[in-house]
Amino acid sequence: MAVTEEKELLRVEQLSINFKTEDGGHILAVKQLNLTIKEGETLALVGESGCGKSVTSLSLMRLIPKNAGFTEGKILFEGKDLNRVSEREMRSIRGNSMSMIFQEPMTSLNPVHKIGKQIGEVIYLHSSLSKAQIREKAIEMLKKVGIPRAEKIMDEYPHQLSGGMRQRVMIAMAMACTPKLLIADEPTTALDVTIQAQILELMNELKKDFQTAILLITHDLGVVAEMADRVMVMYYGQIVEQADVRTLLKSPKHPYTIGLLNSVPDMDDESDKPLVPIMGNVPNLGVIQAGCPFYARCPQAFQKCHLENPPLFKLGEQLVRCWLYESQEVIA
Amino acid sequence: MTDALLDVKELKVYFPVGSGIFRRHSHFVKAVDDISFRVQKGETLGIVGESGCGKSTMGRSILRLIEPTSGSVKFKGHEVTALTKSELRRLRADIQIVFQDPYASLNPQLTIESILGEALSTHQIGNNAKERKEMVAELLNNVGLSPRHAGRYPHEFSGGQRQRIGIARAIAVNPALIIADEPVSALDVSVQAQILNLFQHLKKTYELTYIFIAHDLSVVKHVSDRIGVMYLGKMVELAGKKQLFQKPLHPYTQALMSAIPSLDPDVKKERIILKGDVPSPITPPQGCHFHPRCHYRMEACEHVKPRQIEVEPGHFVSCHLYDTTDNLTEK
Amino acid sequence: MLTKTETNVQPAKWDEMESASVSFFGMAWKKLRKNKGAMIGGSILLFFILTSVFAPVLTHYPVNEMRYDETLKPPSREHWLGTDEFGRDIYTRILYGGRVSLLMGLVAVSIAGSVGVFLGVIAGYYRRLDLYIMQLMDILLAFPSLLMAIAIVAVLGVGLTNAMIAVAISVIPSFVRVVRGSVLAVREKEYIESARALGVRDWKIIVRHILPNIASPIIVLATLQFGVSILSAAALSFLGLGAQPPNPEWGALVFVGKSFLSQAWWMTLYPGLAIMLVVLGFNLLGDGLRDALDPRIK
Amino acid sequence: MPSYLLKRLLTMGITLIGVSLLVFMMLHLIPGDPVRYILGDFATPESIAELESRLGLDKPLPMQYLHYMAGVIQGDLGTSYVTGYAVMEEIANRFPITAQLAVYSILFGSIFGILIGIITAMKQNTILDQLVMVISLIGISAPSFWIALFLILLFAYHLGFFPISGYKGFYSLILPSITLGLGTAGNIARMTRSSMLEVIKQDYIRTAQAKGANLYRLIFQHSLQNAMIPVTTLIGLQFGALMAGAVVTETVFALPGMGSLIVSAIATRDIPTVQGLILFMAFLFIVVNLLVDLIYTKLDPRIRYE
Amino acid sequence: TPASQENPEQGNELSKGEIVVAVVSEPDSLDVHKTSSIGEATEHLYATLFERSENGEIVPGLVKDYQVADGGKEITFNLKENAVFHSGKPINAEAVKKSFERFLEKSPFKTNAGSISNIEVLGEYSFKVTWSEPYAPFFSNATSAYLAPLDVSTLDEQGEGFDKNASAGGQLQLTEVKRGDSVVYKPFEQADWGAKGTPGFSKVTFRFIPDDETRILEFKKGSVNVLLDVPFQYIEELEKEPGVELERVSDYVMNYLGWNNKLPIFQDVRVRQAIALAVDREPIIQTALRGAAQPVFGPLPDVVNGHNPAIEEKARKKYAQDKEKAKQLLAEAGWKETNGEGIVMKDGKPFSVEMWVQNEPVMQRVAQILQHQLREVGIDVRITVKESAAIIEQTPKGGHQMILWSYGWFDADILYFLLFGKGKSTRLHYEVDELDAMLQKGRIEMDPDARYKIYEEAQDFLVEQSPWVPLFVRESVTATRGLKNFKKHPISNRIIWDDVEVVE
Ligand SMILES: Nc1ncnc2c1ncn2[C@@H]1O[C@H](COP(=O)(O)OP(=O)(O)OP(=O)(O)O)[C@@H](O)[C@H]1O
Ligand SMILES: Nc1ncnc2c1ncn2[C@@H]1O[C@H](COP(=O)(O)OP(=O)(O)OP(=O)(O)O)[C@@H](O)[C@H]1O
Ligand SMILES: [Mg+2]
Ligand SMILES: [Mg+2]
Repeated sequence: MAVTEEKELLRVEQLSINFKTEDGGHILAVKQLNLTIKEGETLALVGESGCGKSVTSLSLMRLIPKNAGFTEGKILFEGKDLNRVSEREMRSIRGNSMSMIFQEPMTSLNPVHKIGKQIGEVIYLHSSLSKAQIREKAIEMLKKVGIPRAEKIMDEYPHQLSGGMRQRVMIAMAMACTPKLLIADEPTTALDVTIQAQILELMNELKKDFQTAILLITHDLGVVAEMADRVMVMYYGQIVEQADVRTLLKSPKHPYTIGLLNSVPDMDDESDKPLVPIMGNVPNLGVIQAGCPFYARCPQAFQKCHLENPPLFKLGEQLVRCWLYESQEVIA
Repeated sequence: MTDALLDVKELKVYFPVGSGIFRRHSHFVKAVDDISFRVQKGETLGIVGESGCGKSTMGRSILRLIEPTSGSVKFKGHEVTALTKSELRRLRADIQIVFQDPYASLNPQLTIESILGEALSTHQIGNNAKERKEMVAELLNNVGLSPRHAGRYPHEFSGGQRQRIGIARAIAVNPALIIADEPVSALDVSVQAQILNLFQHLKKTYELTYIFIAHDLSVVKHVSDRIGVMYLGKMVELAGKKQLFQKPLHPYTQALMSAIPSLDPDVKKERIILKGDVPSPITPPQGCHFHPRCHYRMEACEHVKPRQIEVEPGHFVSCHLYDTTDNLTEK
Repeated sequence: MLTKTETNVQPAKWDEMESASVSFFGMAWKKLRKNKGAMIGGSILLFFILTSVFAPVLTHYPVNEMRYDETLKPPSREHWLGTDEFGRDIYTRILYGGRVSLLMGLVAVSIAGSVGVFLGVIAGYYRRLDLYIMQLMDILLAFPSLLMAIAIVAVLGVGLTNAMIAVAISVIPSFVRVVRGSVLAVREKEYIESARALGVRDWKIIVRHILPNIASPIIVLATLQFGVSILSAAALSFLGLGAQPPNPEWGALVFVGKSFLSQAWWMTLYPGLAIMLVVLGFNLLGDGLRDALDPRIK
Repeated sequence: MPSYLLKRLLTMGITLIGVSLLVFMMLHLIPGDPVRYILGDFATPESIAELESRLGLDKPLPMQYLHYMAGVIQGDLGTSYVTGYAVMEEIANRFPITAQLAVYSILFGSIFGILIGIITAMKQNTILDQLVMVISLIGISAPSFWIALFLILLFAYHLGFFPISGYKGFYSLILPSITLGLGTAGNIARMTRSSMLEVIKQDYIRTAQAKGANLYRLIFQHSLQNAMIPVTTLIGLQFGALMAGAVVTETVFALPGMGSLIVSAIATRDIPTVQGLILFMAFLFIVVNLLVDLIYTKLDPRIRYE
Repeated sequence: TPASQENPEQGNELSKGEIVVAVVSEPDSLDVHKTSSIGEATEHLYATLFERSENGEIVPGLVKDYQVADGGKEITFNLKENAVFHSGKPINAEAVKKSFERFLEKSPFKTNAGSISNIEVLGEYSFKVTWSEPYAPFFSNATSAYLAPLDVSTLDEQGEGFDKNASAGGQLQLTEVKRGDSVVYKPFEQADWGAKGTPGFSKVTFRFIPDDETRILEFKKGSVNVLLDVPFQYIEELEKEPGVELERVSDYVMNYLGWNNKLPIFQDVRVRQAIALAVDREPIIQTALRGAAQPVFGPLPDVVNGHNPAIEEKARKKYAQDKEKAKQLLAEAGWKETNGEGIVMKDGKPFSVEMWVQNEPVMQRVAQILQHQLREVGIDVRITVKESAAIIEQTPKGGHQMILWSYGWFDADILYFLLFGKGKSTRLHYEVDELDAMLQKGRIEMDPDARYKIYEEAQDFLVEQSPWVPLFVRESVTATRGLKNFKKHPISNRIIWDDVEVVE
């Protein structure tokens, strides 16, 4: 393993993801993104729809279709550059030491195969267990994610399960080979709050049991507050702010993060003060422009903002991409 | 109590399961099962509940977009369920609906102008095309869009903007009541706040009454005066916002509130994690629909349907815990 | 909406789109233009449409003139595609035959399309009638289509018009199915519901909201059925039930030419090729349209 | 499930009655009177009347229909006016050939179509994809009698691999089956391709990839079964097209099947034969599509017939 | 497996002594009492009562001799004494009587036996038939298989099942019927095999191949050795093929252009003559039939009893194509002006008629040429293809205008019972008392010479009145390969099996 500080699991350097568009142009969906995850840590990636969260997570698994786009930069997982390894080796990592659960539990399971077969497959692919052992292991996993009647569920089809159950199955599948890193792409967005609470609790338990690091992608700041150790805020394919969860929620620096927090109606806030939304809309990635992508929506923007895209400035442990903090140290 | 703007009594909407030439149905989805409530002029009634509990169905059946199976809906004193087709068409200027999916709720083939223009011409608002054009411009202004966009097609707008157009269409006919069916669920947080503010703003401007449906309790809390909590076709609790949040009575409401993650990482609240999932409305549990997931389950809950009880003025709950008339042992 | 625009460099504003407004079909056309297959298909069709329209300009032979000294001549400079058993110029007959074959497809598809759309919309929108209409369609579908056409021609009499009707009737069920399916899907869309919530009348909902939104599958199907119709019409002519002599309908040309296969292959090859190319053109165009009009592929 | 089957059988009955009514009406609307046709040039008013009453054609139409249907219910499709054979017997004679033809061409069409569909979907937008798709489009676009002639000339006449015409066992059905199956293959290939491409976009394929499945598994374990669902419908519907296509193919290859019989029966106004054949073909079509629906439940567990 | 049983290369090879005849269509039924058409595949199963010699005379078949009595109302027939059915049973008076009775009960063509009132068996081989009135065409009709005796004893109780157990007296004995595919025969040794006495082949298969090209290819490939009715466009090609013999005989079916004479436009004899004058048979024969036909101008072609060369010659002179004369006659009849397209008009209406044609390529070609020729004299013809069943039904009702049709019969009585008899003129609707009287007389005149005289008169009348345009008689071309002494009867067109030999 490379000599890095305190058990670093994943290090992403200068990741850029490019998509070909229909009219022959390109979309830079992710721009020079840096990221590290330590073992056992939960890193949350927040941002609005289309800002590049899913694409980032897919690129870690190297699951972005080759014909649709290409990625640049280094993805060091346990010291290996995933952009360099063979497809075969990559396959042995997927589902094994790095696994993933998706937003849509309704469509992420194959409707024509039984649950048992789908969980069994991942075990089959990454172990040399016998059929009976695989089944046993799958049942064990189902029990672990809190599914009652696990034996029976094994022989049922996805459509016979509720959304919450399916998401548990997805988690069981992802955890079956005790991965080092679990990427969870909006795992609870499609679920009801009471079910979300169940799933979040489950994830926390599993994390403790398996010492798995989690890359949690979400747009719900409540979930972030609940789960994350560290948070990265993404906007328009870039990291705009990064800090530990407490700092970020208590003293956000970037106007976008501030706006985001002001937009959420707070349950625990008893006063009836109106929300302060961010104006305008989420920008379209196709439009190339020079300045800060948040410029048009930013209440504090000034002339420099639309001329030049700011770099990340460092305020202690907190990183902010905003000209307001120009006086601080530049790190990227 | 003054006459309510809307008075819903014992509303039931059942959907037959499976269909065929025999038309003999033994199974029904009891999407809305015996719900009663009133809405006063000028107030916002929020409705929360988990997916599939019948919120949309209830909203639609008030407008008779879905025909109610039984029950009564009185709007401004008129029985809606008894209206003829043409009377119903007139009613529709008075009650409007805003939908959840901003992508599906606008006809992709029509320009914004013709979408809004249709609303106006259907109810003979505005005397001629020119007048309507001006009205469309004004509507767009009022929902925060530029009138220059009138000639564009829906796909050229973002989700938030589309939702604004949907709202403009609803207010175009000067309704008294707007049923908003999860109008912000599909939007990003930052945009969601814009739309919520727009709703508040329009309410003042047009003196509107809302039934505001959402599954997100914090959103409902933000906009509503009173809140109804639904579970599996039933209204389990109905109370003023303050009452409900300070003193949630129904175990489900309590669980719902505790399930919402707090924005403050330091607040670790006492969480009630419910077991299991919402059961299928085709085969709802006997007795109280909530009993399989309830922490306070009693013997009676498994057999006896709870009545709606007004525990304190304006605070209704359907739970055996609060039913003092039957001699059930309290926990 | 925003205030800070005092600089001389005009910044991009995210909430205001400066591009000209394009309708759904405008976008589809853009996409279609980039679809190679569709463009090739379209060009083939355009070629045949133009050649049949301008037939009199493109040839100096009359279609039906017989020249007994010129029979069964192979392709040559005078007769590009050879002559038939009466000394008629094949090239000329194919040009004129294009009018018949293309018209035949057009009429058959128009009839089937309008009836199919009507019934499909009724079945999809007024669910009460659905069962009956679909039962009727099942009956038509269970009736082998070419046999249906043969039987209809037998009832109505042999001839071009009747062949068109026969082909049309045999194509109706596929239109009804597709239209009904699309109506069912569109009907559930919230914009239909909001039109109903506004009190818009049923027929207006159908005309303004449903029909334009099911236009894509109908157009695609119509294009594909065009090809099918031309083929069925040709098969009818092949069985002697379609176009009448001396009508140069392509199927009839192939049919006649077939009897001279070993001495005058050009009599059957070229009209057969024409049929194949046109049907191919329609299929390519249809496939392209399917991609271009598919709202999911944004 | 049993009640579903019962319901299906009932609608099947309605469809068949509908078909029978339709054929019956058509046949009686067709100009050309069977009696006149049989008696030909020697018809006299007396002989016409006599034959009409012998064939029961003098009775009112509804009576004739009811009489016919009463027979059908007892398994009697009547007797040919022209040949004097029982229609059932004729069908029994001819059905095996048409059935074999249909089955072989469906097999041919499905195997080739599905293979081509998978390959082209995998190689989407490559030269190979476009080439193969254009070839299969040609298969759809070329008139079948044209293909038949070409196949006969090349493989039977010049190369002598197969008999030219007539029924002499499996061997003699190869060319006709290819003729018929070519269009089917093209249609199935296109459907398989687009269906595969559709399935590949689905979230569960991404899930499978995330599990570490390789391409082979992705195609055969995760996509194929899902992709086959619309293809199966198409195969069912193609069956109807094949029956109709058999008319031309059987004529060209001089095969004694149902298709060629029906053409001559229509020409000779042999009402019972036409009626019987069409009813039988409709019956087959419905049964095949019922089977397809049952196969669905195997392919897609979400579909349950209650 | 099928592949090993039938080596595909040899799959089409014929077995020793086998003759395979390719035929276009399958007979409805082998039972002549039931079928409405008898073709090559059926007729050889039967031995007929009378036969036709090669020059057209009626000669004894199964009937050795006969005596006419009571002015033709009674005829006593004596059968040859050693003829047997395929079942081995003798063809005696009793058997013939039974067969006749079944014919009279079942056959749609029973009128072709005349109005028989009684059949009486006089001895083992002798029987007497009584008619209610004399019927002169009987002998001629009795040369066809319709009246041939079949073995009633092999039928079941309902008198059915002939196809399954066929037994008659012909040279070919049925061995197998494959419906829709073929009929297989073997030579019947006990039949009359002429001078040689034994058949020169061991098996005859009639294969039904509807498609022309397929039929030709089968022949060219050698899996068929007799190709009947060679499509005309293939004659030249087959002539060049080594080892192929072409047998060409004149067909007896006459093709004519007819019309509904009841319609007002055809009332004027000048119009009818003009149409006849507009027609040039030469291009029709050369182009549509590739030369394989004989033009006919008179009402009866030369194979028919009653044909008269003088009449033919007269008609040929009278109706040789003359467009000018045709136009002139039309003008005289009032069709003077022409419209913009060159169509003649009368009372402001153009001369435009619809012509019904059968769904057969050759006739469609003929129709196109006729259309072309009539247009040159200013008559507009629209071609409508109709199924023959529809034509047969609708023409008696007069639903047609013009029709391209044909008839084939050996006796001049055809002029009465199909063409011009009162109430029988189903296609032409030309019913004139004068003509009818002549034709009626011809039916009952038992003396041949007197009878032909009557028909001469009638034909003369027809030539003058021109109620139709006789066109041509086709040549029936048969291609054979690997056969010796293959011949067809010059008049009846049947294959003469007597001397045919398969060359190995
Ligand atoms: N296959 C692709 N081809 C072209 N563009 C793509 C492709 N996949 C994603 N993109 C683009 O990349 C951008 C980032 O998408 P991504 O799915 O990562 O967003 P996200 O942050 O996950 O949003 P959401 O919250 O909606 O899931 C989007 O603008 C999208 O249009
Ligand atoms: N047309 C219908 N036919 C049959 N069942 C229906 C129909 N519409 C709704 N249902 C059922 O009725 C129940 C209530 O549905 P409804 O859409 O009202 O729920 P909801 O509370 O709005 O859910 P969501 O939050 O998902 O929008 C669900 O179980 C649903 O499946
Ligand atoms: Mg995403
Ligand atoms: Mg809803």
